Amino acid sequence: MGDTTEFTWEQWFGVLLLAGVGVLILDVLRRLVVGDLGVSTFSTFLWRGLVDGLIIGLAAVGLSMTYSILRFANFSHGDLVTTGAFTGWTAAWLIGGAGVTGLGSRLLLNADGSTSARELNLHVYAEPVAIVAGLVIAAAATVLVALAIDKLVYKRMRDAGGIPLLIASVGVALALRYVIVFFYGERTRGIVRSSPSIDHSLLFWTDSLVVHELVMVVSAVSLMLGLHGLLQYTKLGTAMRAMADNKDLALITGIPTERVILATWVIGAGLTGVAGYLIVLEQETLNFNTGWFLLLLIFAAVILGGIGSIYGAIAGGLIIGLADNMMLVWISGDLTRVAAFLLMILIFIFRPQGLFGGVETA
Amino acid sequence: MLTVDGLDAGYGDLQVLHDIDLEVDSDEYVAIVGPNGAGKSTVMKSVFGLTTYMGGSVEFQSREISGRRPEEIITHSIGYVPQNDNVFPSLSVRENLEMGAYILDEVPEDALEDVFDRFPILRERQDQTAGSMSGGQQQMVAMGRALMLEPDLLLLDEPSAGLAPDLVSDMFDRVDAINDDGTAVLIVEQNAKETLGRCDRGYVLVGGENRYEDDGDALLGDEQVRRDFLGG
Amino acid sequence: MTSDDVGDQDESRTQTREHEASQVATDGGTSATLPLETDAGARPRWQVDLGYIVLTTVAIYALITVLGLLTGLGVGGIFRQLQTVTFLAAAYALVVLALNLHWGYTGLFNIGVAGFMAVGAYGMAVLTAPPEGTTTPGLGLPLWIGIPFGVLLAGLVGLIVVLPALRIRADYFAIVTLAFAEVIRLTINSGALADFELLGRELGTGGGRGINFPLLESAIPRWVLYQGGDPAQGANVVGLQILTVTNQLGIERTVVESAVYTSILVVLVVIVFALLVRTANSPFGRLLKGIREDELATKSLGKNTDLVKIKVFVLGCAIMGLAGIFWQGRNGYVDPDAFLPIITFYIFIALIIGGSGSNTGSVVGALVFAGVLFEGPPYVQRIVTQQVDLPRPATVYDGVVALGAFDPLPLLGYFVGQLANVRFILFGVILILLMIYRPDGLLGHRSEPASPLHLSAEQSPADSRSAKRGGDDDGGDSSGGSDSDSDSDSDSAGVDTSTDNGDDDPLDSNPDDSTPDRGEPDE
Amino acid sequence: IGDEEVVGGPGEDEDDPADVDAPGTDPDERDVLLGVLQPETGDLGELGTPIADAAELPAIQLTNEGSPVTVDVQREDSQTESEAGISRAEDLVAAGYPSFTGAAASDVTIPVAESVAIPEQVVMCSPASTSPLITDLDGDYVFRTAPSDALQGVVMAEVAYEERGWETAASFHLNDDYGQALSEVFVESFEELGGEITAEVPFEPEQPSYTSGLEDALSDDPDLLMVVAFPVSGIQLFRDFYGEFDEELPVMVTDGLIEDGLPEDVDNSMDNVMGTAPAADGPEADAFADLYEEEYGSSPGVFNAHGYDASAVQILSNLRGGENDGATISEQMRAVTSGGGEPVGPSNFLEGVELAADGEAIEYEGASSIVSFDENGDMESVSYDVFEFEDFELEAVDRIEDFEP
Amino acid sequence: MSDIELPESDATVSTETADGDDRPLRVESLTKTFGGILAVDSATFAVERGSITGLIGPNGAGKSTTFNLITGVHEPDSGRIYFDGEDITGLQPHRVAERGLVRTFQITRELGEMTVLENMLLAFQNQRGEALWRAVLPGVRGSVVDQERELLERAWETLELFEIDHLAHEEAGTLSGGQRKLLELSRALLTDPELLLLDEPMAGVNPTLEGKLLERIHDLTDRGYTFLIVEHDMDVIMENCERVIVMHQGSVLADGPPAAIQADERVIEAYLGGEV
Ligand SMILES: Nc1ncnc2c1ncn2[C@@H]1O[C@H](COP(=O)(O)OP(=O)(O)OP(=O)(O)O)[C@@H](O)[C@H]1O
Ligand SMILES: Nc1ncnc2c1ncn2[C@@H]1O[C@H](COP(=O)(O)OP(=O)(O)OP(=O)(O)O)[C@@H](O)[C@H]1O
Ligand SMILES: [Mg+2]
Ligand SMILES: [Mg+2]
Repeated sequence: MGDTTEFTWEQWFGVLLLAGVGVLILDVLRRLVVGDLGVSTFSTFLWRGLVDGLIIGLAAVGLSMTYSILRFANFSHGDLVTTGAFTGWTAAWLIGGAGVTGLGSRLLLNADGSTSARELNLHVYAEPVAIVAGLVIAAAATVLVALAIDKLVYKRMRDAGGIPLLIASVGVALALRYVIVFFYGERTRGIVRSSPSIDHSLLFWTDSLVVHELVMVVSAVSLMLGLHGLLQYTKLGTAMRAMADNKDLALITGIPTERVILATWVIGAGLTGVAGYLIVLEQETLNFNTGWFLLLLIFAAVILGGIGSIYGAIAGGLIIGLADNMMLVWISGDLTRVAAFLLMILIFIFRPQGLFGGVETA
Repeated sequence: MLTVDGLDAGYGDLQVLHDIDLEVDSDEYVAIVGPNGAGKSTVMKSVFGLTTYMGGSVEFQSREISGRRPEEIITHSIGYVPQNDNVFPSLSVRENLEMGAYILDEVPEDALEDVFDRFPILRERQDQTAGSMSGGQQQMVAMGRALMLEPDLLLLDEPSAGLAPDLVSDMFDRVDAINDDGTAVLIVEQNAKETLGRCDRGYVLVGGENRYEDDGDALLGDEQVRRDFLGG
Repeated sequence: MTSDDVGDQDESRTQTREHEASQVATDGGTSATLPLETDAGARPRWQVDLGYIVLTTVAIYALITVLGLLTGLGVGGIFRQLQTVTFLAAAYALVVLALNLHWGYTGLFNIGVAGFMAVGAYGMAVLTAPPEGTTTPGLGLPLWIGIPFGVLLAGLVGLIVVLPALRIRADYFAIVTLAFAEVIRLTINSGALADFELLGRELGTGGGRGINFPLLESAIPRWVLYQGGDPAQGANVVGLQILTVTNQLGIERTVVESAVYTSILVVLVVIVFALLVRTANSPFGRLLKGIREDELATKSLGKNTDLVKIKVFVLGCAIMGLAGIFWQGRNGYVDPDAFLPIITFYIFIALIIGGSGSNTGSVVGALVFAGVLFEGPPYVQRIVTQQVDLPRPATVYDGVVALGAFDPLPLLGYFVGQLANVRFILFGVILILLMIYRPDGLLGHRSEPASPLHLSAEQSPADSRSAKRGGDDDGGDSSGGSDSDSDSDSDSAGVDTSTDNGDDDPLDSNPDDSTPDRGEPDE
Repeated sequence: IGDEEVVGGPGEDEDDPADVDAPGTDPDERDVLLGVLQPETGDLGELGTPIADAAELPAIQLTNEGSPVTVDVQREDSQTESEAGISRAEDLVAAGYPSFTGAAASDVTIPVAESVAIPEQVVMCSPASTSPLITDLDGDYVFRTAPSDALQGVVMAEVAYEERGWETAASFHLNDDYGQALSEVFVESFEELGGEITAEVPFEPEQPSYTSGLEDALSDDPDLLMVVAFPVSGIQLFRDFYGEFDEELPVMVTDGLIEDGLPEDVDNSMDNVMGTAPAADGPEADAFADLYEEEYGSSPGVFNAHGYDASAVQILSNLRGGENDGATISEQMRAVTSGGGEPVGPSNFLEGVELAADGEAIEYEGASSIVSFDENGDMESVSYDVFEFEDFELEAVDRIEDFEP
Repeated sequence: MSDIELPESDATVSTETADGDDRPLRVESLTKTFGGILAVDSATFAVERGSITGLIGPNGAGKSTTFNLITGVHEPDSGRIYFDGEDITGLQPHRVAERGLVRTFQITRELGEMTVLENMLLAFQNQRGEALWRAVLPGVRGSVVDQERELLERAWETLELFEIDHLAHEEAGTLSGGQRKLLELSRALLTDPELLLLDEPMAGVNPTLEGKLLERIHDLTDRGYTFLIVEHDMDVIMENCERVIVMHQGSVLADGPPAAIQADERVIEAYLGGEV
């Protein structure tokens, strides 16, 4: 009796959507066979879509976590990404470039344009210590910044609803971003040397792997898996979710809510800082807007995946990244973002709670 | 153990409790009854600093806790089942129960088993999210969570509401047993006859003020109390 | 003691509490900034609200005047400044009101405001841009077609957005609207629709180049001032009056035109404001609040919430479109960059400053945002740069190093050089402080009950009975000021109901008669 | 230059602009008012600040050199936003400034012109707006010392097809008015010359990567990649380019990417990249550069000379016209630049100012170009430099002089 | 199973309606699963006009879910719901309510930031001012105001009856647990329904007040209102209901007069426990 095969209209819509995606995939195959679409072009789009998706996803995980646990959409998240990037790379430049160039321009990541990553010869092989140290500092500094902000701002409005917090976070975003500008200036800079690459014969479409990209991808995936484990299988993770559900109840149940909030910021901001750092390692350039420009994509990923779901954030990021790149097969570059957003909206029609909404993955 | 003396409290600018006196000795079983909106739940919340403190004193185990922030008051020696919003809806049933024993390093398996034995449906549904349980089942989850530790004082705000009759009497038996084991109990109930019949002492709260205080049976016997508050 | 007594006691307690509560409210911070609150109970609500708006306007005008004088502006200059601020404030107020309808009242978290403004402005621009002689040709239709078209188009796009978004809740709804706004902006910006041919006529969005269209700021005032909208044909009746006066005052014609344009916008704001206040203070407004609070509960009371949401969303979007038209109408030019998402945030900030859920707050917020936050900082910067002349090192580092040599000037110079950026830091900090200390907006937590009656002054018939019966019992403290005020204020409620037959059984009084008949659908 | 056909003074029928009424100014009587409206923050903040500095320079120069003339300069920040730009322009008008140097971005310049300068009859002279759309605006109040992109696109096509002999090209351009306009003109001219465009791919600024876009643009193996971008996206773009694509492929960039430090930031010598940029090719370019360096301690950047010229011309017009009045200045703008008379420039600006104050005929010869406005307020002719990157250095290899479309 | 497909124009339905219809609500083979959980399992029952019918059963028996299915909050997997002889299966909640079938929620859903009075006023059906144009246009607004006065009067009466009139201007979110129940109930009454589904209306309500409310409910049934009440308080059920339906594990276990139910072995075992 329970096994009725009736579909609700949303499900029909979902089927339709999947069918649409299926048709597109078939069309890609057709084009590959016919020769409309070069294999290398296709593989570039695909690979780049995956990498962009991981970049977005990685940056999105921290937001998804603080979003669901602290219950507000943190618009300063993008600038925490930027904070991580600037602090981490400042550390890397200080360590990696010691003795090479003046302290002033290293400290401010070449704000005066008098040196360069080339002069410092900064890349993973040449300066592994500096790069790893930078990574650690990125996490630590971002955590400190986040905690300071929490203490100064959010802590004073713990009981305010999500919207006042959201607006306050817009204020934080502005302040943070322009503090960075105040010190580092507005110029875009190359931060590391071009990545070395490894020759191989593993993948059919390319015979060399970009090491920095590889580092980003591998760390991103392992970080996200690790975080999922942490939240899913530890008491702290459960306590975090409990607090997200009902803070007062958590309090009277004996969950130390302030400590949980602290832990949330530590993990969330740490991850965010690392994300910023790794994104820059892959992109190789940095600008005070780096995080802010990602923010809309990050939000799209988080919400598409379902707020609070780690897998969701990754899936959301990948969908956005892939759509943004793959759509080039059919449409012009100025409309791919439009297509990605429209796809997202369509997905909401049959999954109003996001892809993984309701299914708690973390 | 718990002494409330001349407590004034409320929400924001609004004073709800006026000069409330109340006492619970260790291993005592005390009930609060009264009309809707009398301030019964507010008394309980005030113990946890969840209301706006306006005057008077609250002492727990000889420690003054009035006017403190909830974080400072919380000890693992008070268990509390609030009246509304008393489960974590997106956590599974099992996780809800585990949260009850958060302060312990490990989940006390025997206590958990005990709860599961008491409410078998919870064992069956331990992986279902609490928010999707029926009203009564949620009430069981909330009770179960409070029982995960053996607190020195147990605050119960209308624990019988929404429970099926067999579970209601079961619940009362269980509370008796807990009380016999040395846990002090402060209970708010609209099921006043049953409660007053079992408790040591009872308070009648009206309009945020103490109205009567007596032995449970005495209150139950009082004609006026019966008519005004216990439904004849 | 009888149960009746218990009840009475309970009531008097409540009254006392209310009285105390209102006292605290009046003595609190609100009254310090906005003294009108003290006798809020005594005046009709609209007077109080108008008072707030007038007060804010006066304060902002005063501020601008003072700042203007400080930077050495003459009377004419200050008049221009005030006109600019008024224009901006009115333009903001129009959108903020629309957003308040969406978010403040109905809880529709629309963060795609910029997109709907874009639709309105572009709809108008494409229709009215001259068909020849510009890089982006339009249809060259008159404004009276172009403007309504833009408004309708914005409403229509609102409909398209809200239909799929009906089932989506708060945050998800927000991202959908934001995504739509970006879709709109990116589509306009793309080359795809930049120019195309439709029925043999060239037109398009112009892509990143944008569109030049007739400058509304002069075209519309000219219709008001001159015969046939053409200055060459001389002034019309209205124009004659205005122009004679302004001529005598020696005010330039362009300034008069701008002022007329701004006035028209202000009139629009007043109309929309009145409309929305009426909407809010009505059973329809109640539906909106109900949807905001709990849609399922509202549905279960037999309300077609979907339909209401559609209506409200479309209406709000149309108003946003109108605002977009008048806003860009001052430029005679639109391009996609005028509709970046940050614009939406500005509008949200304005709404929140005033206090969401309140139409009065919306207008106050718009005034403060445009007057203080938007126009204020440049003055400060101007004053500072007029006064000091400092070295300008390239980086902070140089400044700090100089500090080591006990020379603070380079650091200070760097700071001043960075003032433009520092302003954003300040902007952020102000926002944060506002949220911490005044989260309900400048007007504080306002309750504007959704009813055509002055609901919060309505009194229970039982109360009035008991007040008459036993005023002494209650004592002085419980018959609070608000009660007596409302007595004089709401003539009917108390009287009407006290004509009841003393029947204690209210539901006896024919439920079928006293409610509108179900069988006779009202819409 | 000074061609009778083209130039028509505002509302006058005279053929020679120098005949314009020139009451002159007694320097003791009044200050010359000049506004500067540049983006000191926002997207073009980095570009705008030095331009604003340069635009302020003539006034500073007069003070430093002890001229009796005082120029009161008010600097305003347009924030690279049209709303702020209009408001700041309104502020200038309110404070009585009859003319100003600005704005920079076309999407600010156009609204400011339409909404403030033209209706209020205030002269504006943009040193950096290159959009072809500005040509359409009222040539009596909207001037620019910057060349229209309509020219640069043509120059690029000619250099690419005729000089270098590349026959197929792909355009990869920023998706805004700058990129769209340049790409459009380039594509049109390139095809007109006989070349073939294999792809036209627009891109959004500041994206995580440009690899896919580049792949899309290059999938048909063109001889040349034409890139329109600013460093803020350009560094990333070239990083991605060198990461994945053929390092030898010739790339041509526009003035937006002609920047000394670019190869360092890209971490590549960029030997395959060349580009064009409007030349600061005025007769007095060096004099200006010296002045600038002396005052600000660094060498001038893009459009800085144009900024100086724009301000200088307005100051001269103001003095010669004798009033702080937009219409008067508008009349003088062509008179002081192409009316014959004593040549004036950065090197003898003090002298020029005095001549103008006396109502004498002068002809301004600028730092950026000869400076001569056509009937649209555009430059009558401009020169372009052709640059090549080589071994991390930027080198001017050629100059296309006095290019006229 | 085949009982998924019930003929739309069931003969019995039409005859019953023609008969003057003494059973406004009929539920047939209603089934609903959540994931793997069978919450309602082909439940079939009917409610008589002008009666108070009790719906009881152990926690998790599917009572609230049945309410949710009837009122369109959830859509049933299979089965049919008839109201006044018409098939209302799968209708939107507001359509169901418009027809006069209104429910209260077990876990109350007050509109927190609206005052109690606003909550009440929202409940009335077919208010003139709910049409946007009437709410706004100057000419017609008079009638809206007039109606509002009438409604207000009735709202006050009901508030008094439920002894929460002193809270009229409080925001509903600040009410105590019991007060919320009262608000929920009084709001539902104001929709002027034909049939009311009450989900544990008395849980948390003071017994004295409870007595008064029950009196009122009886009065209303005398006037033709029909009630279906979920309640765990057996005294309330047995003393006030004409008929009692017992659900167990999603399906209807028993259906009959209180006395019979109390005596039913299966019911005692499944639900009443040792109590009776
Ligand atoms: N959304 C849901 N998702 C999963 N299971 C659900 C959901 N809603 C209800 N259930 C399950 O369906 C069963 C019936 O629930 P229902 O709320 O109808 O019970 P009830 O009879 O009202 O019980 P109570 O007397 O405790 O209120 C329960 O086992 C419950 O756990
Ligand atoms: N959060 C709140 N903010 C403001 N007032 C509140 C709040 N919570 C409760 N009140 C008010 O305080 C009074 C007492 O509420 P309380 O919840 O203590 O009553 P109670 O005795 O528990 O009633 P019940 O039996 O109905 O649960 C009520 O009048 C209620 O309106
Ligand atoms: Mg209570
Ligand atoms: Mg239930």
